[in-house]
Amino acid sequence: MPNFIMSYLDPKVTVTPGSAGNQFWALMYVLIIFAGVSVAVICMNWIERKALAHFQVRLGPMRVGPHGLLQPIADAVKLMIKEDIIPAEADQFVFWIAPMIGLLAAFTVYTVIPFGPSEAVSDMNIGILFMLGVSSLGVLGIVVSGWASNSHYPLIGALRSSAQMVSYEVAMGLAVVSAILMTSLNASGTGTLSMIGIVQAQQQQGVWFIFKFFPLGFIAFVIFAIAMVAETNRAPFDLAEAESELTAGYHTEYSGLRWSLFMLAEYAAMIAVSSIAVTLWLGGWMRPFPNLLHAPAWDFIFSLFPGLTFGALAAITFIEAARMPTQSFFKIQRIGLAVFAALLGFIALLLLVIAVAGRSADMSVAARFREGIDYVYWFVLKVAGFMYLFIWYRATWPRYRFDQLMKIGWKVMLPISLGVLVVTAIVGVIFS
Amino acid sequence: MSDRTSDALNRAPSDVDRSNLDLGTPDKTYLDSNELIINMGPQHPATHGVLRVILKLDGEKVLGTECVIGYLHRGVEKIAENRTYTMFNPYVDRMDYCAAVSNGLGYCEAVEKLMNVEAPARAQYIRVILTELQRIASHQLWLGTHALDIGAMTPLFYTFRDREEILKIFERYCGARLTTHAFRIGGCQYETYAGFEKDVKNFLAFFAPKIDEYEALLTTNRIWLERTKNVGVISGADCIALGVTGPLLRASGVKWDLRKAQPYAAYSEFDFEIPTGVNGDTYDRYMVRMKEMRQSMRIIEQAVSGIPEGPIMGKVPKVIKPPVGEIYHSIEAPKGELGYFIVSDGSTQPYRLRVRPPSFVNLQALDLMVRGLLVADVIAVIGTIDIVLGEVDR
Amino acid sequence: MNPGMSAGLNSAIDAGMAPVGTPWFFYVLAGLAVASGVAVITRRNAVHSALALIVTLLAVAGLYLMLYAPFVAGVQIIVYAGGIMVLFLFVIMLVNIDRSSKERQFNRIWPVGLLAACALLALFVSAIAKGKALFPDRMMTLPESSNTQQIATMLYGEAGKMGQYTFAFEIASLLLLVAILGAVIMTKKKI
Amino acid sequence: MEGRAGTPGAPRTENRALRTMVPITTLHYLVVAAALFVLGVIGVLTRRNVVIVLMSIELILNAVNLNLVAFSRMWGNLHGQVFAIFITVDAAAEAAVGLGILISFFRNKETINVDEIDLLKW
Repeated sequence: MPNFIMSYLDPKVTVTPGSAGNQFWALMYVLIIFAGVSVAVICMNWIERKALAHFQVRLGPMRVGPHGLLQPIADAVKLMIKEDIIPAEADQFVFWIAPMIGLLAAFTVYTVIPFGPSEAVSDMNIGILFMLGVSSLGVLGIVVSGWASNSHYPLIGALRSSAQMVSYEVAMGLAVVSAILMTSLNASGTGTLSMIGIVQAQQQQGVWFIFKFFPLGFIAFVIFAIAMVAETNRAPFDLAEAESELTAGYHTEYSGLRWSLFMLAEYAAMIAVSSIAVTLWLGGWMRPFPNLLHAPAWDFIFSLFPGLTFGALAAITFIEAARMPTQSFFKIQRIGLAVFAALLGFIALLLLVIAVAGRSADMSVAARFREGIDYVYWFVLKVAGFMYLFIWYRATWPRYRFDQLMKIGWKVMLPISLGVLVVTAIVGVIFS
Repeated sequence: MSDRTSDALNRAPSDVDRSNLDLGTPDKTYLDSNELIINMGPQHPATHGVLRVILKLDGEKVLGTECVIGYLHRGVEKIAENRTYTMFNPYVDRMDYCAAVSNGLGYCEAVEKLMNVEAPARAQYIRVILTELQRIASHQLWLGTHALDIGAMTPLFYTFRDREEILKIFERYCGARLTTHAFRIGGCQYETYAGFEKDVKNFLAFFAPKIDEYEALLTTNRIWLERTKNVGVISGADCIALGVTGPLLRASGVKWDLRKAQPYAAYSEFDFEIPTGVNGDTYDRYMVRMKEMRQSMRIIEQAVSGIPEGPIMGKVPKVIKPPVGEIYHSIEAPKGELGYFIVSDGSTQPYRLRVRPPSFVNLQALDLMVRGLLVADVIAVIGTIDIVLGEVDR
Repeated sequence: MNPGMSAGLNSAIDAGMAPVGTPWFFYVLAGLAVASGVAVITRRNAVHSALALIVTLLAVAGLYLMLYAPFVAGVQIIVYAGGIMVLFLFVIMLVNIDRSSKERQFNRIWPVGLLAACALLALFVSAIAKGKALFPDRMMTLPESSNTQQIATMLYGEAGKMGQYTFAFEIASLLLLVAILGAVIMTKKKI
Repeated sequence: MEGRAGTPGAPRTENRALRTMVPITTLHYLVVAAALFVLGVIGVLTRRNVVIVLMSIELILNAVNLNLVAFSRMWGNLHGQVFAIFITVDAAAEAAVGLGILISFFRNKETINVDEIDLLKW
């Protein structure tokens, strides 16, 4: 095997491929993350429709594949086949580039997000700054798409949603600053902007930042959680596509594949922003109580979780397959579901085997593999929690009016985040 | 576009005539007037049917509105003049199609009063039960669509699931769900089917916790409060001046409900309260309607348990020829006071039949309530007035 | 350049600067910056030139990364591309002046302007050509990993000692405050 | 095309391709900055649309920033970079005020051509 592939694989290297200067593995990580996010977006699409349906006392998609499992694929194919209409005298180039900007902004954030101490594309030492900068580029995609559609309502919708994103970006930035402030409360007195550094700071201080100086970390976290919902135009702040007012906001004139790019960008931005919240406040890839229960026995128990979760999923799918009606036309769906259950069961088995094999303390490949899986599992579990919150918000909350939304952004969130920042600083100086 | 702004826009700026600009005073009209006149409807997702509202906006604030109606005008009152009294009965259900039973009750009672015939007690009890069930169904439909306009998607599915139970009872009783044609002049057409009382009792038991579900979802919902408190405020005096009736009037603090003020059917035999609001905003109207649903359940309970035996049809001749004269009779429909003014010339067909629909009158209050609010509130206010275009246009 | 792995490499490369990544990155970014710079001043439509300016800003941010200035690159992306350009696009759309793109874009005396600019360019080139000897070829090492911390110490000082630029930094925030007030007062119709 | 960074200390004889390419010096950055500066000046002098003029000024400020950071890299200290941040702050303030003037002017005169703005008092 050529040197540059193997050089990164030996266990002694504990640096992300980007900072190890290994372009090949950096590319590998980019592809893995891109595929991972796409699969996550597809699952998110299905889960959102089903969960929203069950909130609203209905079944959600049931017809395309067993329990609507093939519905996202059907949607994707439909959107690809659908005609891609460009409105008359719209600005072709700008109309085409707008979703690209949105998508670019949503996905470049992932180069910075740490799934593990070395499982990130690159560990920039300005990680958070890069993240804030790129997420502010997303606004441009929306503004330009509104303008390029060359009609009245999308323009107003675009201006509204970009004004909303810009004002909540300020509150979000300040909440992030108070989290970074907490990283600097160590012996050396200098914090770090790099995302991996932040999680390691939480590890050293032995507390997730959401629980540090209890009310303060939590308030900053809540402000970030609200700002991130507004940043991605979701749930109570989804004013841009408020049907009852401005038809469908900035992406009214888009159709077919171009429209699906906007949806992909929205979901990717949701996952990106919640993974930043997880990294900053919920201790990124750390499993719960890493310092409290760090005996190897506990490590082993916690490393069984991935296998158990997949096992549970496999069991549920298998029961559903058994409970499906037995008429002839359901046969294919039953088989399909059973195969899916078998696949999940196989993954569960694989994870359990790795967990058991990796128990040996030496730095064998299995142990490194098991650690990697644990990191990614706990990270993804926390992000999934946030995703469910997004859906829950959408089911229960009515929509804010635009002026209320701006009032909250500037008059409530900004002062509180400033206050939290100042108080955290004071408390930090006193205690360290 | 108002002429001033439109011609200024399409004239190329380089040849802007400077004549009106004597150098001393800047042309004020440009500075502050960017009034916009936009059209909401008739095909707008939030105008509950084919209502067209012309909004005069200053930026986002509403300066004034003008409702254009008539898109659903079918000339029901003219048709009535060449239909016999019994033939016209089904037309009445098509006016306020969300509360068809109440329309039928109003019409039948008006004709009975004209002929001074009294429906038997059992028929009156059946009429009260069905009308109150219809009131709950109409309020459910209002809550679902109103919450959806303001952005809450979930109540719509809860309310429609529960409304289904009421429609099942109607279907078992008179064969139709929406345009029920449940009553006849002089009483009821159909005897109650075998399990009628049991079904109604089951519904009451089923619905009691459900209404708490709606309240749990919305009443203390921060964003719901923010979107409804102090929105579309109208005072009691303005309501009376505009002739506004029903939940709008009661939410502004005026305790006026025809079921208590001018008791008809068997309402005098039941005890129930009339919920009223305090400051007449969208939230109070929401609370008034929710309490009304609870009161309707109380009425139904008393009516079902006390339903008397006896005939269901009064002594009414086969061909109805009311004596010469005119009559105005009004009942408390879910949206407000629904009145029938019938002039009879002794023949089998009414000389003139005028309907006073509550939605039509309540819609006048839209302009007063919406002035100074934002566009998003116009939708919330239209929802809270609870208009049905079939009744507005007739 | 990965300081972590091979700190010694710097001394190995004596002549010239070891830019991050390979030299052809520089040519790509520089070419992109100049090309979109030309697009900014030649496009008829204001939104197109705004997009071109965004491309220029991002290209220059890339150049900063090559010059071991990640913090300045981050600030550039946030403040310039994310903030100021959104402001520009807002104004272009609010004031919907694309209607004016139908008229003449360049004023009548554009040759004079061009001439003056070429004279300026000649001046620059001669200055660079003559001064080539002035620039020392040895490049001091600039640790990339602690760039942010060092800027922070220069701006805010450390351990009680006032930094060199702390006073200037406070005045900059004052400048921003004045700018905000000015912009608000000018654009609000009714104060 | 990785090679170079991964081989600590070894003389870089085997990367023949890189040796011929002139390593990037500060002069390269000065040339690029000068080009951007000149483009900005052309934009300011020749364009009639005020927004494009403001954007050209942004170009000029960017060129200055690039120069500062290049010199900061050359001298190995961070004064240049700190100053670049100050210039970015100033550019933001200047853009806000410039666009403020533009909006209030457009609302009066319906035009944003530099030639039309010829009244000292509107």
